[in-house]
Amino acid sequence: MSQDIQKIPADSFERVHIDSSQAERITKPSLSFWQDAWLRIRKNKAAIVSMFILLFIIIMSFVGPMISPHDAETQTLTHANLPPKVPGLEKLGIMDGYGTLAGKEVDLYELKKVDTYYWFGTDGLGRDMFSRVWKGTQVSLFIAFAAALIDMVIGVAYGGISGYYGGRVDDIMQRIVEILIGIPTLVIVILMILFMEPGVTAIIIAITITGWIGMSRVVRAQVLKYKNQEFVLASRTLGASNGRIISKHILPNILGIIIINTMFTIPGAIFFEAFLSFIGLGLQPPAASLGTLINDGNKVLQFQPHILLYPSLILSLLMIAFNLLGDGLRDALDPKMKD
Amino acid sequence: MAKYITRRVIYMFITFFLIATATFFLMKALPGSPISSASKLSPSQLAIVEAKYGLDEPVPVQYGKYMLNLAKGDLGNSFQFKNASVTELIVKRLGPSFILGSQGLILGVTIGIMLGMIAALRQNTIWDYGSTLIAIVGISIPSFVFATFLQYWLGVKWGILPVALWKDGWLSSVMPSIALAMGPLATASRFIRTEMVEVLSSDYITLAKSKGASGFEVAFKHAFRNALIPLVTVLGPLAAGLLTGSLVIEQIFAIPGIGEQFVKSIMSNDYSIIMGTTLFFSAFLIVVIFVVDILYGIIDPRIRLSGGNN
Amino acid sequence: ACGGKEEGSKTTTDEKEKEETTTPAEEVAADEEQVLNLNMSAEIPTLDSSLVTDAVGFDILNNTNEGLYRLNQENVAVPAISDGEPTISEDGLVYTFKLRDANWSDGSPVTANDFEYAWKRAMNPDTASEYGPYMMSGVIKNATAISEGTVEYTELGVKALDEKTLEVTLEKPIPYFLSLMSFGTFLPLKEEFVTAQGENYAKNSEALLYNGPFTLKGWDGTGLTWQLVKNDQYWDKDTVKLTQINYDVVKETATSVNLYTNGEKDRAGLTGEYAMQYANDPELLTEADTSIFWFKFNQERVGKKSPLANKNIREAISKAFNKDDLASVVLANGSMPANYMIPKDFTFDEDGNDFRDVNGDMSTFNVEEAQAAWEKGLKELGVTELTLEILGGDSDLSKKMDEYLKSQLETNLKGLKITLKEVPFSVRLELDTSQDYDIQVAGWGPDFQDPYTFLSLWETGGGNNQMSYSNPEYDQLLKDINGKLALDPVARWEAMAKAEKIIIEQDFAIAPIYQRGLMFLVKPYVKGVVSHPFGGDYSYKWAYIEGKN
Amino acid sequence: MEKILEVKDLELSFHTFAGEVKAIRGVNFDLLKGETLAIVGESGSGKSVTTKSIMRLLPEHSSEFKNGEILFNGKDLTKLTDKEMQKIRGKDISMIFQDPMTSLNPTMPIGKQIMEPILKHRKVSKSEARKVSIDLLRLVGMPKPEARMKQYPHQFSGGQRQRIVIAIALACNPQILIADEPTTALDVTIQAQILELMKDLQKKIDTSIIFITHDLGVVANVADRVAVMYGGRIVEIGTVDEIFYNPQHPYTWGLLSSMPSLDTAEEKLYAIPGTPPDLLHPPKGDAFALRSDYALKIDLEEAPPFFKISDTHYAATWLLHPNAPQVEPPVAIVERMKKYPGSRYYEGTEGGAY
Amino acid sequence: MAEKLLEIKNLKQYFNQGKPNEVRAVDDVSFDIYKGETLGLVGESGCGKSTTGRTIIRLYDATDGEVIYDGVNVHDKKSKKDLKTFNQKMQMIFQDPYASLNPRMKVLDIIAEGLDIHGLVKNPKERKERVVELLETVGLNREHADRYAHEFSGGQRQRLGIARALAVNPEFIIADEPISALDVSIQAQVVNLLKELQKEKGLTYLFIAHDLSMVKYISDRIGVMYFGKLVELAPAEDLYNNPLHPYTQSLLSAIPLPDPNYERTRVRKSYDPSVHNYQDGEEVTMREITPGHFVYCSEKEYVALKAVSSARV
Ligand SMILES: Nc1ncnc2c1ncn2[C@@H]1O[C@H](COP(=O)(O)OP(=O)(O)OP(=O)(O)O)[C@@H](O)[C@H]1O
Ligand SMILES: Nc1ncnc2c1ncn2[C@@H]1O[C@H](COP(=O)(O)OP(=O)(O)OP(=O)(O)O)[C@@H](O)[C@H]1O
Ligand SMILES: [Mg+2]
Ligand SMILES: [Mg+2]
Repeated sequence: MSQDIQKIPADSFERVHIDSSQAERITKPSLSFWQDAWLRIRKNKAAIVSMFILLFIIIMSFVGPMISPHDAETQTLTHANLPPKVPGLEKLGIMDGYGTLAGKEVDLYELKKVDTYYWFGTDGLGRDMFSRVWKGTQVSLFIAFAAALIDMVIGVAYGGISGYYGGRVDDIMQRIVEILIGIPTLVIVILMILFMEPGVTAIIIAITITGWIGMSRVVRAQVLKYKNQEFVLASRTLGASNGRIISKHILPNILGIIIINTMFTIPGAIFFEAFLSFIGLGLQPPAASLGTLINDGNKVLQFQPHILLYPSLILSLLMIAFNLLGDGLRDALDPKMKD
Repeated sequence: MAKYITRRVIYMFITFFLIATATFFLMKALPGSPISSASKLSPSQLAIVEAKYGLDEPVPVQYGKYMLNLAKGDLGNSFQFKNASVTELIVKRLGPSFILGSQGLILGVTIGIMLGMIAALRQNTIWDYGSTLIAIVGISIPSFVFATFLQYWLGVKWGILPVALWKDGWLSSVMPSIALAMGPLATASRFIRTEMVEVLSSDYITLAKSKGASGFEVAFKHAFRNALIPLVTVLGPLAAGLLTGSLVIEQIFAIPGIGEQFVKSIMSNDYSIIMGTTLFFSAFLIVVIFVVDILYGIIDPRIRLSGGNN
Repeated sequence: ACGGKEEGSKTTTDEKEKEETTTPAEEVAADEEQVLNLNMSAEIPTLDSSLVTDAVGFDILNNTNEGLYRLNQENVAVPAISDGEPTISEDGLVYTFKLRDANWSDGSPVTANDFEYAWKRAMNPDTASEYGPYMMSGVIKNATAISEGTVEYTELGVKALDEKTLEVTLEKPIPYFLSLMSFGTFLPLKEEFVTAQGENYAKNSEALLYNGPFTLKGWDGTGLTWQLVKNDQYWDKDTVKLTQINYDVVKETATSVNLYTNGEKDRAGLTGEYAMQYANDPELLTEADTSIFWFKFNQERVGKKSPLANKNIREAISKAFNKDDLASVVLANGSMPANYMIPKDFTFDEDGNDFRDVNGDMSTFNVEEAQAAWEKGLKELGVTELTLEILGGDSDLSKKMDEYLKSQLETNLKGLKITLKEVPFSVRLELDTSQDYDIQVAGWGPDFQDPYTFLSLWETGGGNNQMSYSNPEYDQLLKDINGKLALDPVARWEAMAKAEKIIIEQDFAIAPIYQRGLMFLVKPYVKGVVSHPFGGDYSYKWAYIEGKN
Repeated sequence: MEKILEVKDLELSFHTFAGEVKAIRGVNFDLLKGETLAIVGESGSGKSVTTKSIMRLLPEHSSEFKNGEILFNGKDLTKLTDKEMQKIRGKDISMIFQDPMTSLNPTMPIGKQIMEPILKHRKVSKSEARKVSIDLLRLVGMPKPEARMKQYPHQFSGGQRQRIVIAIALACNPQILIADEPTTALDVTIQAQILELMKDLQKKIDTSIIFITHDLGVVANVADRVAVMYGGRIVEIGTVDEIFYNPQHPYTWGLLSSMPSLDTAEEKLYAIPGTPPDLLHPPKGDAFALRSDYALKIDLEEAPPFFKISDTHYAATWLLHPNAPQVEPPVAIVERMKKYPGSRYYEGTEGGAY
Repeated sequence: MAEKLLEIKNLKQYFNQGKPNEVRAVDDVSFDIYKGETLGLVGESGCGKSTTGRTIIRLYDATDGEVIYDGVNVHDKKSKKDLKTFNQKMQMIFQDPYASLNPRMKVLDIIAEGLDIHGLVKNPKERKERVVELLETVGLNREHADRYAHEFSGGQRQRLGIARALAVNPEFIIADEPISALDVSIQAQVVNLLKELQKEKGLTYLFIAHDLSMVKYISDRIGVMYFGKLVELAPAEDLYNNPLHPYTQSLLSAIPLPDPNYERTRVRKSYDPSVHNYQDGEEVTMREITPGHFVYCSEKEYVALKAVSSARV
């Protein structure tokens, strides 16, 4: 080493002037919060896969009924209770139209002289399960998104007002929430459904009737945290109005958490709808949702598993995907986890 | 502390009163009549039957009477069970529901905590993914589907456990408890995992490690209790969630519980039972939330003492 | 002392066990345990015979108690507590029953007063019985007046002449009166016991008395489980072979099938979904029920004339759906397509001919006729499209059926749009009462063994009409059937046939859909269970187990 | 004096979401028995990582030892198993952290927390351990220690909590005590108490202390020797007087002169421009060059080696190369140097140059 | 040092007033701030420094007392417009460089917020130019305008905070521990900048800190707070050389300085509030001992202090 040092040419020791503004340079590319979050999310394989699954399911829920040769409503009683049969796959011995009849394995398509294919089989009224499952998915997703949206709007507004205005307002609003929490959600939901005309709207309203409380609490806590952050105080010393502070400073910062929370509300709503179907308070036929389909399928689980299988599969996929995506978003959007 | 408890108790009563009022009027607004053979009766006969249940009086009077009776602990008579009072009915049905609910909760939360701990301690390993998977499956399969599966496989196919009915003592409660446990299991494991990961990265855990504590000691002596605190806060909602489960699970396993009865009374417009059960559920939930809050203070010394100082 | 006591009690149980194993009764069927295990689909709401209104209650009462008459294995009402046929006055109004020697389960005799007390109790407004006035009005003397509150209930036309003689006075001659006597509402009650129990009466199996083939055990008033145990005080106890029937309430079909498969239960009701799988199963049993389901066409919705007031529209709808497919594929539970209102296998004339065979099919599925009527109807209404609501039940089965009917009607009748409204039974009743529906899927099960139980529904202004149907000719026929033709069976029979034709074929007031069938899995060793078209569903008096081991 | 700890060519990286963070890029120093070595340097320069790597407390899944050894009494700590390491932690080497508010377990009584290492490392009974704990609390100046054993951390003030943490660290009379910014979160008055306490205790149990801090005042107060870190390296190390009165590295100059002393009167403080280096992509050569007014051409190409100034004083800057031009340090530094006998600006009379 | 810019009279700020957890964060504090000066405020954590600053700028409504700015009481009820002009004249720089910049906004928008609120620019181009100008004032440059706060180091962020405050051309700036969270090597950047700006724009500062050497360096006068009270107020040099209140003495003696020789000899004094031994009814207020040097004391102490300091002089 010391020899090396001696060998260094003398001109290396010339002084150089370094532009100090150079030192202020930021080498990293400029990334907004969302771009950054996206980069993080992208590294989370589970979240990305979930996102694709969700995208696929959402697209299929619209496209599915169209690409099937059969539509969701037509009843062909002669084709009732057929197991799935898919061209191509049938040769592999799966989805080949075989099913149990009176305890025996038979080709039901042959038996019933059906020469078309039902990819997911048919139900007891001879309707194409493929179309029905996707239609049902569409309905379930609609219910879930609508419920989540309403939860979000009410929850954010309530929590926001309570947290932002604080003091007496907060006191009163929180006392109300304290009381609402004591109400068994399920019971109220069931009563509400009985009270209203049954249908999609009733279910959505019922789900949202207490659903927003969780969101409002999260939002309130966040608002309480942010409203005393120094950047908000700075804005106030600049003379910013409440509106400006809320829209420019608080909302953008809690948006992440709102989104995460919504991500977990959606599967909850889908699930709840399924539960309502089981106790007979679900949708009115012929409208079908994943819940009603699963409920129908659950009855014939032992011998026509396909009726349960596909809607449950999609329900599970939705649940898993929303949960994993929610987790991914939490990791990506929650500043606590930043390195 | 005493002041806090008094305040809470007052809220509990207000909540209960509001719920009772709301359910009462909601019930009155519900379509349909609780008298199942109404179509067979002549108007005069119908009037007699309605009078028997006090349905002939103006609604405010009915409300007043109901509230008075409620204060005495009398929930009225059932329309379905013509010889049973609602209070009796609830008391008789309480046992199985309570056993299933508490077993389900304990089982679910215990296993959930274990899974969550494993996942957090073995972060990003196959253990973590495995327990996450179990948790997700737990929340993504509807409990009625899960119960049907259990019944068919464990009961009919393998004959390990009774298929249904409330007859074989504790054995009868095993399958339904497992089915009920799935929800709490999932919630608990996810909660504990998140919380554990966070606690494990905190300063006092580093300090514990720097004292020479082993991984096991760190996890159980130091991290565990702290990670448990937030879980306690969701115990209330979890317990309430079990009611949801009990509705379907009791029906599937033909267990004489409250949930099962509730669904039936809804379908037959049995006002008194719906009201009685709703109030019972509410009271239960209110008390559970209260107990959980107290428990929270016991587990977390910071809460306990600040409560005591005030 | 303590230890001695324990030992003592132990020996007693040992002795008991020994005794039991050597009872002569056990020896009779030593190789077969005469125990039946059954599922019920609902709890027992009450066993107070004045208050019972539901199938489960009537079913249990039918096996634990006995009235003047009982339906026998051929479903013919035969004397039970009544010692032989009663004497009937010339004008058919006064029946005098002699009672046989029979005991209550507490060993006391069943007396004529028990009947008088029970019937009057059912009419007593304090009892607030629903079925009492319903079954007795127009039948027993003064019943109608009592239920309207103009006469005291003590004036009811029933009187114990002595311990063993009961005199019943009717309001008018009732041809099917004796079959009524097998109905649960007319069971006797022991006054002394009921009054002694007071509030507590019928609260549980101990607070009841039994005079039938079995006594009830282990029922706590609301529970999901109970047992019937052979009644040693029953007068005909030698006929009864079963020693015990174990009941459990299981509401989920899947669960009850699983219990059956597992051998824990000897019978399981099936829903249509299971039909295909058990189609060739020797244990599958299909049984016709006497309930009929139909479309009620509401001609005046909430005071406003509805399109269904048009006969052609009603005719079109009546003929526009395939009942055969509905019964065999959609319901698939043993139900039969119904082109009639009076069920099959329900009532028979003097020669044993089924009413059904006499009156034949009406209003069958026929798309051409339906469409022709539809065109005509639409023209008369001056519209090209119609939207009608079908009001139905909320059970899974009725939902599925409604879906099918909707699709059938919409396919076969151009311009018809059907909306479905599915509500719980109680709500449907309310909508029915307020006539707030277009088409209702409703059904009726008979309360006594006579076509009149169905025909009387459509009387102008009747409590069950609720669809503004009115036809004077029909009303007149009804009056005759229960009036001047009461004692002329043949003419009466013809009149009833004519009435059915008016409702279904002439006026299309209702459109029959199906006659309910029931499907069961029953273990082959279960023998001699009798099912009944009305009243209690089953009798186990003659049932026994054979070949189980 | 005896070397108790030697850190040789330590290199360590973190694998993060954004890539490899080369947090430690060749650190060498040793610790003598009974001395206090202060490590100063700006945030992110690697002070904590260095000490945590001695304790092996870095997250296992994301950190990686790339090179070097850490010899504790001749044993290489990097090679020990977890079990062996657990025996050393808390017993031979213990640690105090920056934030007294978060470094105690909130749900465990403090008595239990103090007893934990005692029960773990000394073979004593519970009651014995309790007695030792109470003595420790008394030692760190906690009033009524018996009564306070059962209390929870939130019932103590910040200063008291830090005393408890110190008590825990001292429980087994460790040979080395690592204090990572133990007073940063505290008030000046409490800071002063804690510093005095630590010095007292050191005298009593004769442990060696590694003291990490930002605060040069604190360094001046506690340290025997000082190591200055920058960008994952030690850039200068020497006795406290050498570093404060005869600093050689431009970064040390910057540090010292950016702090006004009570009699600083110049209009403008000397400020180091710019921002610390990004360890994800560490610059070539001398990491400080880009912010230095004294940069040489070679700084941008090659990292400087340590040049010896005295037996105890080394600095890694090309300015010390014989071929390098003579530069004038900032005024404040010259002022300081004037007071130091060893420096070239020495104005006093006590002896001459080297 | 003639003109009073700000008079603080008997300012009180109680939190949770009337409740068991009442905190008297600022308890009857009075002082003046002169145009163009820097008034330093020191004291231990939680003594009410920040609260004083925040109450002055109306982030909190004062429990009692007056803040008179240019002859107008700031805490009076005012029209929106008056408030706006006031907001423009008085600005604040915050302690935490991480929490004081909105992480979801670009630097451009952060700095321009004041411009937008007060309508100081007419179009986006002017807005951008003004922001760039401000950035350059604090030693940053044009390209930083499009970045997000989290991309900056602590020192840079603090300078952004200053730029934001400067955007509205304030006269008076409250700097609440603007350097406490910064690295030593970076602190000087900020302090130099503040000094420079003061000279250029004639700004007045209330500089809150607990790092006494820095406070002394930057301030003309210094106030010492203890438990919500101002206990001593004096010109900087005077306070350091001749601290009169025992708390001030204790505080000064506790500060370690980067000078090993000094450290070896420094002796710490501790403060025991009971030395005052105030009697009931004794009036304890700020009293001027020597010109411009105020101490919170009783009449008795005043006499003693006066004697000591005159002896010194
Ligand atoms: N767990 C970790 N994962 C990734 N990078 C880390 C981790 N811990 C520290 N670093 C990085 O290593 C470098 C050195 O960090 P270190 O904590 O040693 O700094 P420090 O000198 O102690 O600073 P401070 O004065 O702020 O405590 C920093 O760039 C930091 O970002
Ligand atoms: N919003 C608030 N509600 C209740 N108490 C408060 C509030 N803000 C501050 N306090 C209390 O007022 C007292 C003074 O706080 P302040 O923040 O002014 O102190 P400080 O001197 O700035 O301290 P530091 O040096 O820690 O910043 C403290 O005891 C604090 O807990
Ligand atoms: Mg550090
Ligand atoms: Mg402050």
